[in-house]
Amino acid sequence: MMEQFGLLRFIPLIPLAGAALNILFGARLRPQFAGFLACGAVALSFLVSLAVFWLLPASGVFRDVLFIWIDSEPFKAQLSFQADALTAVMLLVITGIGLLIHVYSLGYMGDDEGMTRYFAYLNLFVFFMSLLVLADNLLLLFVGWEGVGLCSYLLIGFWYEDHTNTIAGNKAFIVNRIGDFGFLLGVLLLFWEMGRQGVWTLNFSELERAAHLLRPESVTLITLLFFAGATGKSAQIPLYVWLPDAMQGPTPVSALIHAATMVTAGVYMTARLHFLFSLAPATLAVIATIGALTAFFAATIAVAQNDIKRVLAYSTVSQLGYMFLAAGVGAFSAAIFHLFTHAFFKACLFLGSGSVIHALGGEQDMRKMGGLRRYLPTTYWTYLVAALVISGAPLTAGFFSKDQILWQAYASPNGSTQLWLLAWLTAGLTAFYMFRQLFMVFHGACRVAEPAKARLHESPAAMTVPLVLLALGSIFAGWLGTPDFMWGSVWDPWLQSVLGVQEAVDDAAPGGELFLMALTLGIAALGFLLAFLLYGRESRVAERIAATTIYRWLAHKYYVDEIYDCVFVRPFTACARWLAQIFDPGFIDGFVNGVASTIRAGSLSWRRIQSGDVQHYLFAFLAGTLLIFAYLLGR
Amino acid sequence: MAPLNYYLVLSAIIFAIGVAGVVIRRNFIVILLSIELMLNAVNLTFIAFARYLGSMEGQVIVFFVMTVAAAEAVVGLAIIISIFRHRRSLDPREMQLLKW
Amino acid sequence: MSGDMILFFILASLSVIFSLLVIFPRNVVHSAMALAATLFFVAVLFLTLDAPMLAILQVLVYAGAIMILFLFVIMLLNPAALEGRRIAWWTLGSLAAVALLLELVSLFFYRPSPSGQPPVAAAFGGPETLAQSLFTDFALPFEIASVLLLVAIIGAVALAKREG
Amino acid sequence: MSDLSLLVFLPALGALGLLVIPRSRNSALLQAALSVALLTFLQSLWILYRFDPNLGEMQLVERLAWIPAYGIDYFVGIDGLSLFLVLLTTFLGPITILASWTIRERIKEYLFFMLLLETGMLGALVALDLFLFYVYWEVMLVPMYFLIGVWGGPRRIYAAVKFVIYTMAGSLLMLVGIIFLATRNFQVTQRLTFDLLRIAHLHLPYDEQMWLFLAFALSFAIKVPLFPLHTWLPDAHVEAPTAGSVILAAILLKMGTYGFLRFAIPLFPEAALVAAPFIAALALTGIIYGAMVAMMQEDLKKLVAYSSVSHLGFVMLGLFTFNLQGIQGALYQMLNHGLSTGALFLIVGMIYERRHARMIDDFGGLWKQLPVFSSFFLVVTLSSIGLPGLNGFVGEFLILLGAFEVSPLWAAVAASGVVLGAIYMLWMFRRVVFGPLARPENQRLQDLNSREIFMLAPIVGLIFFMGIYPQPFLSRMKSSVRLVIQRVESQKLAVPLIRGEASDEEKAARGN
Repeated sequence: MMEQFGLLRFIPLIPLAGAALNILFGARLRPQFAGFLACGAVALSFLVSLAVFWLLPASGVFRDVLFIWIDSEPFKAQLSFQADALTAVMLLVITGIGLLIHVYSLGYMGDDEGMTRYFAYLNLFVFFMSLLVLADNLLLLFVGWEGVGLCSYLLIGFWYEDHTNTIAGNKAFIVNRIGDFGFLLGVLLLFWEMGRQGVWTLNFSELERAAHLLRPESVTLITLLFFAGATGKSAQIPLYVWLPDAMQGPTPVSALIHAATMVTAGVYMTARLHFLFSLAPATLAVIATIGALTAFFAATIAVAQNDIKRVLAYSTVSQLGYMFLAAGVGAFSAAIFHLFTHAFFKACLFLGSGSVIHALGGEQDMRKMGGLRRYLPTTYWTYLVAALVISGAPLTAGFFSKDQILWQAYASPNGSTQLWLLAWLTAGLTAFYMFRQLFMVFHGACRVAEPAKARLHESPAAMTVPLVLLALGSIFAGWLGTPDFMWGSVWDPWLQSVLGVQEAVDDAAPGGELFLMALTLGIAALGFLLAFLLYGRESRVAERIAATTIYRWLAHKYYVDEIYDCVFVRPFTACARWLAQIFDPGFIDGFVNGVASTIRAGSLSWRRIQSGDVQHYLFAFLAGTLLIFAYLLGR
Repeated sequence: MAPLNYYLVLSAIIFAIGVAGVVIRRNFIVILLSIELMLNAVNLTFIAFARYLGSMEGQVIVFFVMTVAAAEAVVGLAIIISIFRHRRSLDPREMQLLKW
Repeated sequence: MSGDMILFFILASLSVIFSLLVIFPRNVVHSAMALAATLFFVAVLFLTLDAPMLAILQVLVYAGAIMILFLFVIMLLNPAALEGRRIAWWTLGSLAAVALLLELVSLFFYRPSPSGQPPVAAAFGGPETLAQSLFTDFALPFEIASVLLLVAIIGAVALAKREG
Repeated sequence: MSDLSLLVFLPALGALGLLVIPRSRNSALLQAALSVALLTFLQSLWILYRFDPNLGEMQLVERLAWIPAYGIDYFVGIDGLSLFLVLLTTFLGPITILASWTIRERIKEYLFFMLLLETGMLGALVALDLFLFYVYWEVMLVPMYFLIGVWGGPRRIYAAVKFVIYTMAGSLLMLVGIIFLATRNFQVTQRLTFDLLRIAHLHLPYDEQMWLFLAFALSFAIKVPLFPLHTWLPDAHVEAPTAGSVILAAILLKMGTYGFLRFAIPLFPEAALVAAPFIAALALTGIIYGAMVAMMQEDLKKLVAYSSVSHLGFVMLGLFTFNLQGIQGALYQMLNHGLSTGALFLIVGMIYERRHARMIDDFGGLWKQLPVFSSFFLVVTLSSIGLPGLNGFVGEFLILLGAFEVSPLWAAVAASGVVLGAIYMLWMFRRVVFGPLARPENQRLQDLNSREIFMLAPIVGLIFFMGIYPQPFLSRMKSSVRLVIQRVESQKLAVPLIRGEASDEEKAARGN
């Protein structure tokens, strides 16, 4: 059921207009005004999204066609938007959490000289992100896909005077491009494979109707290529390396882009193309495995980080791994549900850490914090709530969404015990590193150096109000999707219109799910306890652990960056350098110049006969005349 | 009356002598003189043909050749003077700027 | 051998001798004087070919005016240095000239030459007939020749003028 | 005089008009040249208005006998292949004159050559007579030679001579090819003509086609430049004055690809089909190679020059897919490259004027001092790396789409060029614009003045427009591209025969 809904286009266009106004006229306005303009734009966009959400009929789709974008028969892509249940949820996350983070930024970035630029980028991001979820075809989705990458690049390097920031930005963009390489090839392969079946389209609804025509092996290849794109955007193994570095950006950016929205684009894309992915069991297996491995792997790294934001960054990678695990076992609805809840608690965590950093005047090393609970009470309480949620404390959002994933990983036809085991261990690690962080930052003795300590203060209301709202959201958002043995899920039916009915889990006895829940709670509690023992009290154990080899490995992130540097970056640049400095000037241009200099050398020896003596020329002239006469005579 | 060929051979001899002078002598003035010699040889040919063909055109041409020769001599001598002023020499081997 | 032929051979040998005298002497003045003599003998040859007007012009303009100009220049410059003579170069040049001569002569004898001269009107080669041709058929070239002379004069003045 | 001829000769007439303005009056000269260029642009808009988008054939043709004894006509016309290249040329005309505003020495001659160059380029784009085309083709060389050789950098003579001789060496072979074609045509039809449309009807045997194709292709490939014939380009770009670099990159290089599309492919379709894999291989090598070499350049202009090698590799790849997406994409990419690389050279020129330095290491942290400059730079950089939503993406995507149909491998290799493009452009951008503003020389730089903004703003506007709404461009190209494809398609059956793979029956069938 398609319905024209002309308001859709305003969801992306209003933030775009906000960004354009700020870019074009921002220099002449007061910086504060730029912030209000940006917030206003996102607020309007949020209102329209709410309207869409409210008005969207069950299993209905809103459409809004603008114009034909590219037409090169048989290829045709329209600039048109569509909103179904999945999109509506994503829109709420993007504009809703986006609005909170915009407001938060008013406080956080209040005294930054680049505020106009900051808000322009942020609005631009909302534009691209909503474009991504509203797109009704793959190519337009790709516009949003790369567009958010651009904003991420710009915002990571927002404080451009520091090289580490801009290098991190470049890394993010380039690693994403590598993923997009796969994505783009996937689009091309899908287009021509569909075309071979007589269906020339990239439109989602048309693709869904024709998906069954594809040959199984090409579906597998197509979906694998798409997933390659997702590993870049959503920071999965092997392309996750950019996300921890991306924390160089302003903290609200980390919250919005690198936790709540952009990095989940890969999950969204997988869900959007669920009809293709579910046709490719091999791909699903790959996704599930990579998701579970990433979740576990990133969590182990997170336990040994000392930078407050890096812990959260690896935590994000880990949680994204959960989402892909869910998608990989075919539980797309669970994946989106976790995306939704994760957006709340991870945004809350990041904004909380931002509040801490703000209070400390830019300090990010947790070893130089401690005991901040007294100085930042609101931040502390919201942080505590979010940490509980992410660790899966009962009846919070994280509890419901994570348990759904664990249950599906175990019980779904695509699931397995191994996957569940990895996810289960990750749950324990999550609780451990989150509370390790909480204890290091907020409890214990205050290790803040003196001048900064005197200025410690709670953040302004513009920052605390979003924190509180997000903390509340983290608790209650999960109640939309409780297991069947409680009041059941309103979430799954809502998304069923898009994602289709989930295959019933064979062993549907609630006992199994309850048992797994208990196990998960147990390991999370264990993690909490361990964190408390090691970091919650004044003890020397932590220092001894920090000296172990394994800890050093973890702290250096298994040296993955160094390995990539040695295996890919260095050989490649060495090769490029050889081409640029030796091969091109020496061989190719050398050949060209060699031809020239050979001719030149020949000419140099021949030019000697031009003696300059006019009588020599005359003699030559005479000789020529003689020869001509001789020829005439001899004829 | 001498046959035409006699005149032609005579003019060829004078012409060849002029050519030899132009090629051999290393003195601009002698070269110029030799050129006059060659011109005269040609003039003789023209006049001989004019007589044997009974046509005035040959003589008219000779008239023009004389005009041109006068102009050539004047300009040539002026150039020689100019060169001599700069170089203090009349040897063509000294004027080799136009080589290579 | 008729008187005409004897006259021709005398004039011919004289002009060849003086031609050679143009190119051999080291002294430029001698060369110039020899050229003047050659021009004179050639003028006489013109007379034997019924070209009296041109013969007169040859003596007046050529042997007279132009040769005087040469002598003036020679005296003006008074070139002191005498050229060195290299045997090889002289031999080469002379051989080439002789070869040219031989080739030219054999070209002339390629075809049999017309013998005897056709009769011509009494006025042939006189001032009237020459003028007749010059001012009718060749009026335009005549005018151009006058321009040429003018240009040559201006050119010579410009070239020979001392700068400054 | 028809509209097209007026368009072609307007700049040349303007150039003659400049001669009467005294050389001391710099600003009058500049203003006159600018108005001529603007008039030419207006005239080209009029042509755009008169252009019938549904027609694939030549439009607005004009034919006058020029050298009737040899069947050479003054024959011009425009179609979907040349329309936008003409517009690009006239569009960049005023911008390049504005870019020359700061030139002080011999401004009169400079502007004279600039306008003459515009006539040469426009003429080559609309010429439909092979001889006329060749004349314009060579006419383009002369002003460029002087622009580089007189107003260029320290090694300008070397660069100018290399440019001219390299290009000339190729084009002489093309001249031989043109003469051969005309005589061949005369033998067959008993009519001596250099008319492209007539000669196109000539069906040549395969081996003759191949030789002629090679002659034409060499000339065009040098101009493109196709790897490995590219080494004149960095030298010429580095030494040329800003406006010269802009024209060189934006339009002169397109003459090579345009030549392939207008002459080499339609005239010798069988040969083109057989050569396609080889040319595609060279194009792909060029994409990767250009990108890798660009990455390691220290000189901004050289970097942009090598990036052109990479981008033009895309265009060549698109042309030799022989499908609608590929060729449309290639045509579109020609325009994109003209805009984005042209703008990049303008930007490098602007910074060079301020700082008299072009090395990447001389800069850093420019954003702080030059925010407007840096913002323009950013947009142009993003356009150059093909960010979706900007023009570069549309072209690259269509080319990849076309290439994928022919060979997924081609598309994969080309797509990796997209990744490399991001690497070298962003790396350069980071080193120039980001980082601390360390050097004291850079701390006194002035941001763009209104003249410079006026130069860049139209380009950036088009970059956005072409990325968001490419349809007006694509639809006008479509019919003409179709005709080219039909011509090649009609020869596709013949290709197995050439390769000796056809069965005897097929040979017999063809024989009849």
